Amino acid sequence: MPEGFISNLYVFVLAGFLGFEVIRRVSPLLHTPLMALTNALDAIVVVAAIIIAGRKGTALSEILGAIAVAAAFSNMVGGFLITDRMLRMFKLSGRKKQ
Amino acid sequence: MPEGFISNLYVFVLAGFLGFEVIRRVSPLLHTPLMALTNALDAIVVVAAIIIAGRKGTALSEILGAIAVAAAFSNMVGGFLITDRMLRMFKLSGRKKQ
Amino acid sequence: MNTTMMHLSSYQYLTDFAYIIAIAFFILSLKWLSSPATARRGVFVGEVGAAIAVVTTFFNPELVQFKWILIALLIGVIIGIPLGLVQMTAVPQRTAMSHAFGALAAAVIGISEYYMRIPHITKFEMVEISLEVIIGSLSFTGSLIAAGKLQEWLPQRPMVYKGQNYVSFTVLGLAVASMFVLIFNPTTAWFFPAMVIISLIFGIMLVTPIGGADMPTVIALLNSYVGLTAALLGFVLNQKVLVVAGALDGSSGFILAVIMCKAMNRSFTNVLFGAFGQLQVSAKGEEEEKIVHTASPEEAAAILGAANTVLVVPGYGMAVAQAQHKVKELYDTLTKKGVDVKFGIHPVAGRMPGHMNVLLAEADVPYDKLIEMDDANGEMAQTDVALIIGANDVVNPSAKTDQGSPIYGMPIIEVNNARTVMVIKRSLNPGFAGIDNPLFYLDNNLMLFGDAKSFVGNIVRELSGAAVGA
Amino acid sequence: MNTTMMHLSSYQYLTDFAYIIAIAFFILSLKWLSSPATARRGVFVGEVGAAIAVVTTFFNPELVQFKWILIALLIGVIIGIPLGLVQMTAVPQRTAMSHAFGALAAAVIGISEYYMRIPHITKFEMVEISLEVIIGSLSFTGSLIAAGKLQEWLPQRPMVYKGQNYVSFTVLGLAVASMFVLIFNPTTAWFFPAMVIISLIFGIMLVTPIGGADMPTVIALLNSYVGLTAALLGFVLNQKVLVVAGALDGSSGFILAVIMCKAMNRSFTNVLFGAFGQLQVSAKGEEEEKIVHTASPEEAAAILGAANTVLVVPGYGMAVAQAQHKVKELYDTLTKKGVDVKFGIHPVAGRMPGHMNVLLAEADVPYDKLIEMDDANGEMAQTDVALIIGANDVVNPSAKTDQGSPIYGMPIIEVNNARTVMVIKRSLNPGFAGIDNPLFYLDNNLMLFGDAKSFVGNIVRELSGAAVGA
Ligand SMILES: NC(=O)c1ccc[n+]([C@@H]2O[C@H](COP(=O)([O-])OP(=O)(O)OC[C@H]3O[C@@H](n4cnc5c(N)ncnc54)[C@H](OP(=O)(O)O)[C@@H]3O)[C@@H](O)[C@H]2O)c1
Ligand SMILES: NC(=O)c1ccc[n+]([C@@H]2O[C@H](COP(=O)([O-])OP(=O)(O)OC[C@H]3O[C@@H](n4cnc5c(N)ncnc54)[C@H](OP(=O)(O)O)[C@@H]3O)[C@@H](O)[C@H]2O)c1
Repeated sequence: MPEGFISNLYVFVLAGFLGFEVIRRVSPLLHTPLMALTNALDAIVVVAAIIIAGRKGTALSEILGAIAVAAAFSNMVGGFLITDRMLRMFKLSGRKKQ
Repeated sequence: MPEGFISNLYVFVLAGFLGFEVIRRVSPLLHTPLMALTNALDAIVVVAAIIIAGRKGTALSEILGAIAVAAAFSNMVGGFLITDRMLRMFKLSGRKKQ
Repeated sequence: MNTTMMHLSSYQYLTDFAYIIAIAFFILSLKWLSSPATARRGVFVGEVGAAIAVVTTFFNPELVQFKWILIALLIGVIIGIPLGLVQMTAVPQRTAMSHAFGALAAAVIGISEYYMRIPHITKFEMVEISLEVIIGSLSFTGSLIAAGKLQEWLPQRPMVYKGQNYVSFTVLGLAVASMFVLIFNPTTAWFFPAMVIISLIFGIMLVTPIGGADMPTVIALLNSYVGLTAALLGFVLNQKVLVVAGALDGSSGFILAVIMCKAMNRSFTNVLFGAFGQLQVSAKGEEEEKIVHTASPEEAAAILGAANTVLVVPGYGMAVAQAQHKVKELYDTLTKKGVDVKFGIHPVAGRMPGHMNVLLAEADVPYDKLIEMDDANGEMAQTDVALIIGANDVVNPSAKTDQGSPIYGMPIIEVNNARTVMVIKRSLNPGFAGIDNPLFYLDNNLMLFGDAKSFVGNIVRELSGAAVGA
Repeated sequence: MNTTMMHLSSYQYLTDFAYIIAIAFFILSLKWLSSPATARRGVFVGEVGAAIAVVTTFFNPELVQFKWILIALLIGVIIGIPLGLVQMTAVPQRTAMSHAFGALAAAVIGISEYYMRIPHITKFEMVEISLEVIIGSLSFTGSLIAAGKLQEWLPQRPMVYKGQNYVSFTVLGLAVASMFVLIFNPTTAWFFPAMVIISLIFGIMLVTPIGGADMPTVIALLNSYVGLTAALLGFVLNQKVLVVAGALDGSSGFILAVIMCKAMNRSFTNVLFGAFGQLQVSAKGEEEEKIVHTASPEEAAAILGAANTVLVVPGYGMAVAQAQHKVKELYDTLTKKGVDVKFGIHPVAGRMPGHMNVLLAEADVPYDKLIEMDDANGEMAQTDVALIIGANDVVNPSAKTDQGSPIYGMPIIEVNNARTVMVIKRSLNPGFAGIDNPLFYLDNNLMLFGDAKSFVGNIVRELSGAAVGA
């Protein structure tokens, strides 16, 4: 088995449980921003893409890497942007304050 | 840094967050059994103790290992036992059923 | 050489710590999203986490060229900003597009890793890479089709033919077969591109037959596939930050899909292979003459103005008509008159989870006035008027009463228990589920026929006119 | 040699998977503990997880002798079973003992690792091992002292002298200094045992000055230290199952300690270094003649029998008097008469979190009758009689009204808002916080002086006698 497989499995199991616990608590009010935000967070694959694109490799790997960087980074930028835009719209009524 | 340190750190951070999320939801009704159960689960150090006690080593390490096995295993046995005893006592009133 | 090694290893610790911090920030980000009060802080902390991870990566000593990276990042910004600025009504297709991008990024990295590693690739690595590339590729094309349907570039209706499921699964079988060939002979080179292409085709075949209205569930499922792909990529590259982010993303999509299915009282299998909305055997046999009461904007305005408590139940029609701003005007006018107005939000009202909340928030309706289905039902007996705006299935009482109905068992907002019910829609036509709604024929129900935006506008004019006149 | 290697590596995969399954089961176990309906399933799945992990470990090819292991396991069973069968009233000291065992196990493994690894030990390993051994050792002796205080083998009162905190921290400083010596010269051998002994002494010094009544918070904190020790041991041994179990245990102890501190409106620092309950500057200056109303068991029985709704608020006195079974009889008698009886449970009533719940559950009071503080306060206005049984601080209204009170700001069960209040205790003496309770002098309050068990017994007899007589 490749290096780190078991520790990756631990991490996967724990993060899966954690995601389940945390996301179950997200208010249904915010399910649309939730989808946008998890998209932006998932775009962290850009860090792997940067290395593929920039390290010594074949022309193919550089091109594929650059495609991955562009695709992932557009998700990161767009995802955070739209999440924040949506959340800015949620306001309390004048009377109540939290 | 020793082997696995970083992956252990990942695991620690994730398990810490997860513990926080899960335990925060435990009903105050069950805080006493909770203490007993986490004690029993923590007694999983017995698996490390077994190896220390049983592998080729010095007399010191065998003795220390055996002490650790006895201490941890008594926690495991006693902890599960008392948790179950306590939980068996919690009953609903006749009328309601869940 | 030795200095590079040193350089590499101390850099390695730096990244490891930076990535762990990023992950902790990501988790906090999702935790803080649990309530609107802390949600923006959540986005901020997520951005900081992502920035830390990206910036640290730039100092990786393995990087030998930056030109392509910078150009690609620039392209990412150029695509990303418009994708972040789309109209709220375009959010479903935007989400589908971002799944496509996410899947694309993960899939091409997997492909590149394959070509970097052959011929020295273990069986185990080959399994990981193949699974990653198969799921990534099918999610890519599947998401594109979903986006196309939602944008109405592709036909929304389910497109099915006989034996379709068999054909689809044969195609998937081919992809898996290629994987097995590759595991034992990783260098039988054309099998790899074949596997990729077959997976791309399978993604198209998976989503095309599903009706446009089922796309939200499909998108949530694709979301979980994209997360799974990222996590698998983390296994391939031994990058735990990807494993965690992928697992979080994947569980999010999965949970949303489960919530939607539960709220529709349907199973995953039924959504994916049921071609819902296609063969509606509507029980039109017993077509009796049913009486429908209607009302004009003036009458509706009078009824609303006289009420103490009003529950507005918005649905897909409000989104289609872009009526949310007019609805906000109605809310303001009634509130000023001392009427207590609340909005009852069904979990699957509209065409994506949280759809109504976002639209109403966009129109500045305060979010503490948006209440969930169960709370709305609890207050129904004290509700004078339930005003349904472009909703249909989510208030269909046959979900409670008619065992034969395809939506039987789906939880609904029980507006029929309010004193008076008014329904704004253009006709008696069915909604998404394609079934008749007995609510429309109840004695305490008034139909307000018309486009949601203009009808609500007319009510507001009447109410304000009356106020000015008075 | 090669076969052993093979053997080792395939065994390694087996354990890794077994431990991951164990961890998943542990997490489910804690998740299911969230409600009484699923809690026993939680214990079962935890047991299965632990069994899987332990059994798998037995097949470790590194193991060369089993005799000591089996003897030690047997000793573990012999000690563990009685520890699992203690009386419910002895649970606090039992918990302290099990922390001591947990800390002992982790500490001695750390010590053994040190002697196995020297002289080939890196600085980093030395840091890990030293921290593990220091925290484990101080938790061991600290927990023993806590157990001794709770069992009343040691004096319960806080034992303090001037400058104590300085002395304690000097001792801790010595332990840390030994650690630094060891990091740079791991083989300066006597420094290691010195560090262990100093840590053991520090544990004693840490807990001895704290009053017996503060032990529950101390126990919860020690719980989190024990968890931390196990997690650190996981780092030392590169055993992720220990890291996870330790982190879960540690966060549990920490959360319970936070809950207790919040419910007492005190800080960690105050609990650990405040020597609470020692210097009570009771504001007895303005000693005016206050009127106390009392009542006999007959009168109390008549009032209870005439009530529609009764809220029982149990406290530490019920535990001391072992009155829970009599309380259950009272519950049965009143319920049979048609009186609605509920129990209002304050989060820190008694001397450990959940104390009252366990005692009442032991006496077969159904748990849906046990309601939390906030719910109890919500229903207080509709409560005819609030019957306080051996509680004091948790119903002290000066927490709400008297800014100068040491418990000011602590949330309480506001029994003073019930129509009639009755308090069973032996005298007007203060409770844990050592302060006077203005509740006792209110006009709607009746003191029922006597031991909780016998007084409740008398009420029950009166009520049944009356029933038989009628
Ligand atoms: N939210 C989700 O995540 C999600 C996901 C998957 C599926 N779904 C499904 O989508 C449905 C949502 O229910 P719903 O009640 O919101 O919508 P619906 O049942 O689809 O009904 C929408 C109604 O709006 C009316 N309408 C359309 N355009 C209008 C306009 N311009 N002005 C006024 N009315 C207009 C239509 O009637 P006329 O044609 O007569 O005007 C239609 O009956 C459910 O069946 C749900 O299961 C939702
Ligand atoms: N639960 C926890 O986790 C925890 C942790 C740390 C600290 N604490 C503290 O402990 C206190 C708990 O409050 P509490 O109201 O439960 O208890 P309390 O304030 O300590 O009062 C208990 C009362 O019970 C009475 N009592 C003792 N023996 C009795 C007997 N045999 N029969 C009848 N009455 C008897 C005593 O009065 P007489 O002497 O007049 O009979 C005493 O005033 C709080 O101050 C809390 O902060 C709790």
